[in-house]
Amino acid sequence: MTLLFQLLVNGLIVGALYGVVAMSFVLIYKASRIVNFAQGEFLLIGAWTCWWLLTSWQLPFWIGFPITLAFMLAFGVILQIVVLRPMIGEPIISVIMVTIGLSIVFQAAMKWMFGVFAKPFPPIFASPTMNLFGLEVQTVYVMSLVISILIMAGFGWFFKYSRVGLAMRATAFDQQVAQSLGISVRHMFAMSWAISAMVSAVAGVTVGVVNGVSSALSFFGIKVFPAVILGGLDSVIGAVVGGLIVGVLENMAHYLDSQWLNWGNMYEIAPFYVLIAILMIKPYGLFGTKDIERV
Amino acid sequence: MASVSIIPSGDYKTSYGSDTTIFPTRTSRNFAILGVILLLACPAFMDRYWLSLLIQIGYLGIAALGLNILVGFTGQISIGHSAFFGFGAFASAWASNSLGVPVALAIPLAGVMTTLVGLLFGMPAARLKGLYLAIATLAAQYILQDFFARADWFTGGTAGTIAEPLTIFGFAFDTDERFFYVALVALVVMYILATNLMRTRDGRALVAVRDHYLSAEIMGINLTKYRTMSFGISAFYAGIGGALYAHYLQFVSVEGFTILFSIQFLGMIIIGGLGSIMGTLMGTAFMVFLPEAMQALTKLVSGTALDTALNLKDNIAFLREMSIGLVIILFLVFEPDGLAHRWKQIKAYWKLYPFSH
Amino acid sequence: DIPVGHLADQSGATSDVGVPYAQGVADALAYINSKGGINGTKLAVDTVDYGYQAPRAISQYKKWSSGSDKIAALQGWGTADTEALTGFVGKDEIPAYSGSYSGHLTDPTGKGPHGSKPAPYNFFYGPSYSDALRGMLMWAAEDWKKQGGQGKPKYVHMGANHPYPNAPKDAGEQLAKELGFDVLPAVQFALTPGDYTAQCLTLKEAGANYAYLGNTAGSNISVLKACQTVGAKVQFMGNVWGMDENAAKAAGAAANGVVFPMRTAVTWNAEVPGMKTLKDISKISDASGNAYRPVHYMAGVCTAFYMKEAMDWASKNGGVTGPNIRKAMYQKKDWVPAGLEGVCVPSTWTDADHRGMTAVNIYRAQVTGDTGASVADLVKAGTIKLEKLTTVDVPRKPEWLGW
Amino acid sequence: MMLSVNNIEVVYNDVILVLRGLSLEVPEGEIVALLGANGAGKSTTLKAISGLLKTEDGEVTRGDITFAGERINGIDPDRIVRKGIFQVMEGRRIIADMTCLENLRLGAYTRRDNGVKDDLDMVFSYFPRLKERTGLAGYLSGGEQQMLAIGRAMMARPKLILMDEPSMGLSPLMVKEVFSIVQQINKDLGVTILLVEQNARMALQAATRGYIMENGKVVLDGTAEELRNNEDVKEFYLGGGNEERKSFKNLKSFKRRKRWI
Amino acid sequence: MFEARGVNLRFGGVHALTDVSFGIRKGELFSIIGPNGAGKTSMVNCISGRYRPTDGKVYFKGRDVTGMTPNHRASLGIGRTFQNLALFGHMTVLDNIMVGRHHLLKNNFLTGSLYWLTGARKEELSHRREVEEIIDFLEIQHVRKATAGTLSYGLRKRVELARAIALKPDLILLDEPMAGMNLEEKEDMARYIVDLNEEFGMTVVMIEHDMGVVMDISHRVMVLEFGKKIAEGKPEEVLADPRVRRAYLGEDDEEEAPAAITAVVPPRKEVA
Ligand SMILES: Nc1ncnc2c1ncn2[C@@H]1O[C@H](COP(=O)(O)OP(=O)(O)OP(=O)(O)O)[C@@H](O)[C@H]1O
Ligand SMILES: Nc1ncnc2c1ncn2[C@@H]1O[C@H](COP(=O)(O)OP(=O)(O)OP(=O)(O)O)[C@@H](O)[C@H]1O
Ligand SMILES: [Mg+2]
Ligand SMILES: [Mg+2]
Repeated sequence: MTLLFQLLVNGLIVGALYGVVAMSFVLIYKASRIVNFAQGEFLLIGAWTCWWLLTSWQLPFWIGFPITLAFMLAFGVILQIVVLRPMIGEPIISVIMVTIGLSIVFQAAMKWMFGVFAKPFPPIFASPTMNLFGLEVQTVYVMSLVISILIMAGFGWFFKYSRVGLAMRATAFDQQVAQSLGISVRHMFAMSWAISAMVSAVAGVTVGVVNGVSSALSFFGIKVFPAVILGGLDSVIGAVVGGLIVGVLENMAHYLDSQWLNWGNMYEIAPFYVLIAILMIKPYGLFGTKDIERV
Repeated sequence: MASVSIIPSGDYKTSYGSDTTIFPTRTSRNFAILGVILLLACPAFMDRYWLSLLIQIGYLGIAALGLNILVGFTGQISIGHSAFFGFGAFASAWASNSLGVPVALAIPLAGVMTTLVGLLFGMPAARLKGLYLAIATLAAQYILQDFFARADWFTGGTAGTIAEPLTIFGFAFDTDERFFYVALVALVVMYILATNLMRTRDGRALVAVRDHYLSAEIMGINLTKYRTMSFGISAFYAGIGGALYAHYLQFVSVEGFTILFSIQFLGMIIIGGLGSIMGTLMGTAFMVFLPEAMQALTKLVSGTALDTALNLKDNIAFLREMSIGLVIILFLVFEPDGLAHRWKQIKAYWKLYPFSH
Repeated sequence: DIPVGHLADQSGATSDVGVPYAQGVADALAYINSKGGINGTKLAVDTVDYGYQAPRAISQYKKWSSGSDKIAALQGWGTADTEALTGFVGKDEIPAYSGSYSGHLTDPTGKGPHGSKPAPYNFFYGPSYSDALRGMLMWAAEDWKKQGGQGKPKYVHMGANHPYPNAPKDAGEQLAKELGFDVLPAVQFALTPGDYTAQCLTLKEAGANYAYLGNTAGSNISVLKACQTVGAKVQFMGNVWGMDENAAKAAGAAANGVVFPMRTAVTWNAEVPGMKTLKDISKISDASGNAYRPVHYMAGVCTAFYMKEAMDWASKNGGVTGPNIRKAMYQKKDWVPAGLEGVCVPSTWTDADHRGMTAVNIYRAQVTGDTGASVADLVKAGTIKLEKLTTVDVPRKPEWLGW
Repeated sequence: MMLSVNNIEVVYNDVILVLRGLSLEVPEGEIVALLGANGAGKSTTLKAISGLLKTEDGEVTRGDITFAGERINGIDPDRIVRKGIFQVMEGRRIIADMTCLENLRLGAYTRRDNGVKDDLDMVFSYFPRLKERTGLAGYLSGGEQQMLAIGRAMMARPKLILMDEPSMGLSPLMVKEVFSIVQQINKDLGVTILLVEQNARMALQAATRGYIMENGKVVLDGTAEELRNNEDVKEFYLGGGNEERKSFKNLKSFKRRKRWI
Repeated sequence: MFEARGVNLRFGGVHALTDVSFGIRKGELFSIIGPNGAGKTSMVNCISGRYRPTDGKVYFKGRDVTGMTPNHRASLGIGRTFQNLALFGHMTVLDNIMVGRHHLLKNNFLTGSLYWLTGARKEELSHRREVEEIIDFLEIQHVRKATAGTLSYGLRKRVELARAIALKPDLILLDEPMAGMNLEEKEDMARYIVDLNEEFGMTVVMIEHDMGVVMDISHRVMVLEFGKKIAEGKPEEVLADPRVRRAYLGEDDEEEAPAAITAVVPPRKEVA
């Protein structure tokens, strides 16, 4: 029983992390209908940047981390200007392919710059782990949990009520119409990429602190797809809920597996089975907006 | 009124039959035939390296065509294509190893088996659209990969399985020179089948579903049927491609069929041109040649002044990877509609030359 | 010239170990050339990074194996590509030295009791994954007694459901049973870093004592760290690719105490006669001579030198062709390439048994303190220490051939 | 002159020439009607002005467009909106997955003043139906969507509105309403309007000037008065010359087509 | 031919249709008119199967088709066009129209792929011939090979009509076929519709806002307002109905439009 409970807690904590990454997908999707396959590399870039600031510059975490976020903001804007701007108005799928190209480039560039070996983060918190409901968890997970809740609340408001949030949604719906309303599609895209890159960096640093930074970290990008879809592609809250569900699901599946099934990798596969099941009941995920079907 | 159709001038069709041929003009038809003849002669003057690349284009091109039917023609994105490709590979090996089916029959049989799997995983297509469906296919990718690693009886488990070379009447197609013909024939046949499909009823229905599924339904098209069917057809092509791959390499291992491979398939059709049959082939060739070209290029760079100036040495591999990514990006920035589109424009340009407007 | 193909993973998924290994191979081959090559004939080495993508490896292989400058031998790398090329190298008679140590590659005739595909032209230097695990299990059984453990020790196999981690799974579990272990159901974790707290919690709950980590370093580190956090007290046993100086640095204190097999007899700072040659080889790519070379580099050098000696023999006995190189590999018993005494472990190949080495050197990683500095400094300061525990002689049982 | 289009040429996809030297002028404070057959290039003209051609792979290859003395071709559409030109696109193009209110608020996206709230009330007083529909705009009926599209343009408070077939799909009552609103916007808010219409009768009643285009060129222009009295226009755009309107039922199966060129 | 009995349609709180009953006789040209948002399109959607009534039943050729899928209804002989264009944008005009033949064609993915061997070619060509006749009839020969998405609005409407005709329907539903057309084109369209009705013998249901057209060509007219049927009958009777005049046309005759304009515009608030 305690094992089950500990797994549950762990699921929630890891799920919150998935939620953060999922949110960064949703941000870009909401403004541009693009699924960013380079999201995992964003995590990686954020993690390496922070690592570099902390080790080479010996900055304390509370300075290095904000600088990382600022850098990622700028990075998102620049990336948008250089690569994605020329793609405005082009078929979405081509843009998605471009993000795949970007992921190849970044993956190689990161290895070039930082090498192929995993590198540990210097110790950040006075106590690297803390006890949460009887489970020892990494302090940094708790930090990301708090940050993700803040971010989620912020974006929930942003898309519902702010002028720019509305404009982003309009851009996603139809770029031509958005332009006709005086919305600068470029600005919207730049903004969404910048914010998304920043949010990814939070996740990247978290994972990096726990496991050390290495290129393989970018795998997170694909790993959270089920979470994104479960919640609904265009729902910020959905992303977080989806992340939590996947996190808990993984852990529960593992419990089931280790206690009775002995399949071995239920924790990896179960989210996908559940994903299909949920989608069959709710084709737009739990919180996604339905397409309007009218003739 | 401005007519927007670009039909070669001086090309008047006298019957509807001649207006629905695969090749719009006699010249293009002759060129195609000439091309095939040239290809037939390839083994005579090409070394194994080039042949192996062409063979790769062959089996990958068949599978990619399947994906294009699904994504390009029916508008359903799949990021699980390599799993179907893998299923075809295992199925064919299994049929010939365990059931004793001759390889020549095992290949189409594998196609049919993969079709069934495709139909199974295509079932969500009845309800899901767009990226939701895409991620459901991602689930198919992982579920199938897991199956490959587990189903010892079928795949040999994680150890993998061997596949016998294709033998017809005692003649084994076990070298690149010989297998080249197998790949070529399969490619031509599969492409002709697809071309025919797309100009007849069910092919049109698939495209109609993509362009406007609501009105397609009102035109009498059964959405569920066609959405699922498209998965079946796509899986069939993947299965055939995979089976050819198995009997070419003569060994199949789970490791080969990852999501990265699926994404490469997507790359082939996007770069080639969604919804274009010949574009698929061009895109496949692009994706096969690109790493090779970059490899050759880096070879040239290494040891030169540039190398020492940039202090590449150990890092040239990364430079190459980056340039592969960059070429894809640049390509799409300049030609987002794919090679087929560019090809069409070039043709249109020359047709209308010097009156390019 | 003698054309030699060298497949390396410098940019792909396994580059963390692929880079030092490939560097070892490349430096050794360059060194051989600088010393006059094979009886005066230079090696024409073509090093190609295939990014751990099997199709690229295959097309590259086709390039090498066709035309007039067909390679005489291949220095290969990973599981997928080695498997895929096995049939081809057999047919083309090109000896392939790989970094994939799957047991079934050790059966050149395919007549072994486990009926794997014959792999007459595949060689590797080091114990097979299975033999290495057998060795560690034998050590573990001893260790359990020494620690005064009560009852049956519990053993668990961990890793992804992939060919590479799975290669020694059955062999290990079977031997564990024979040795009196209680074999728990295998625990899986993906090949990528992630959160493996759940796995560690169940290990803890099940009370596992010895666990084999079948994956590569990246994901192993995640497991080590997670288990440290939740306080699972398990003796981890890594595999050849799963633990090295870099992994110990990345995992920090979590790597402390992990045991793992090593292919060479010593690590970089050891004082054995062969180290002199090795230091010279290292200067090929590091003129300063200060670089610290991890274990994989040394294994790469040994692998290249076994090929070199075989070529030496072949050039004197009918020419440097594939079949001759293969034959050359069978000429000596318990041999170490000249100049690498004390570094490479004596090995023996026969035309019926490609288990070059069955003596398993077992090391333990010791990590004390912060691992922020460079590997060289950490090793010098003694923060990271790879300490030899013992050498276990795994019996060369015929029924274990190809398994 | 508020807007003048000088001899422009528009090409789609680098090959399809649609406008072939079109010129027109819109004086400040007036309503100018642009009439023409299907496919003549009316919508293309408007998109050329508002800069929206780019997203359709179209390009102005010759000539220039000036707004308030400033050359605006080649400028991004969002900047053109900021300069005070707002296009109501053909086919309504409302944002289906937002509510009416959100659509209207987006209309005012470029505005920074705080009159937005008052203007919302103004739009709702013109179109009370929109206030009642609180669901997503995508579920509105065709006519309701048209109202929303016009309301959205009003929210932007532009200097010049380009309207592409505002009466399309509206009931006769609504058509009258829309035209009166168009006139009112023009009169009260002083907005200049370039109106593309098929309903020539209404358009020429509301407008002060008119252009008739065919095949990418202007073939006839003049004050609304002149055009209303032009025989050809009467016959082909207003229906019937001097005699009674002919019945749709009894049309001959062959027809003479009017082409100016 | 067709009958609706007590059809109700609700979307959440919106009552798009409330208890609408009517019948259409074979060979009739039946118009539905009404203010915007009255539920005309919704009614047509109920006939073609896009919407399923929340309550009530629809019958076609004496069969209860209420629960039938749209594609099934198409094969029974219901064809339609759409208010907001719904062509297959990336297909050629020809292919668009050929899609209309879907339920009449027999070949499938197997026989189609084997084109020459299975008679698929022959079948396709014979249908192509008929499609060409429709193309001739609607005078769209010149855009036959053009991509539908690049056509101008009016032409697209015509292609839509062609596609619907290709279905060989017994009942054809036209949702505002003349919206966005100038007089000349309306005349053309009216002529096509009359021909369809009289010469091809199709029963036509048409939604249209142009009263001239409705008056001239339809046999019977139904008026909807706020989802309720408020009148049905001969065109001139219906138009004489004061409720219709008030709700739909505006009280005054359209000739005196300018006067009417000022009457209907609500008092405007002072805006800064
Ligand atoms: N995106 C495009 N690509 C290619 N051709 C186009 C495109 N848009 C319009 N055209 C062509 O340009 C011509 C003019 O189109 P436009 O839409 O401007 O006509 P219009 O006068 O607005 O007609 P309507 O009254 O039917 O709306 C048409 O022949 C059309 O086929
Ligand atoms: N799918 C739907 N979901 C919610 N509301 C809908 C839906 N379809 C229609 N409605 C509502 O039903 C009402 C009737 O719509 P309908 O489209 O039938 O009107 P209409 O008579 O065709 O009007 P118009 O002449 O403007 O096209 C409208 O108020 C519309 O908002
Ligand atoms: Mg238009
Ligand atoms: Mg309607």
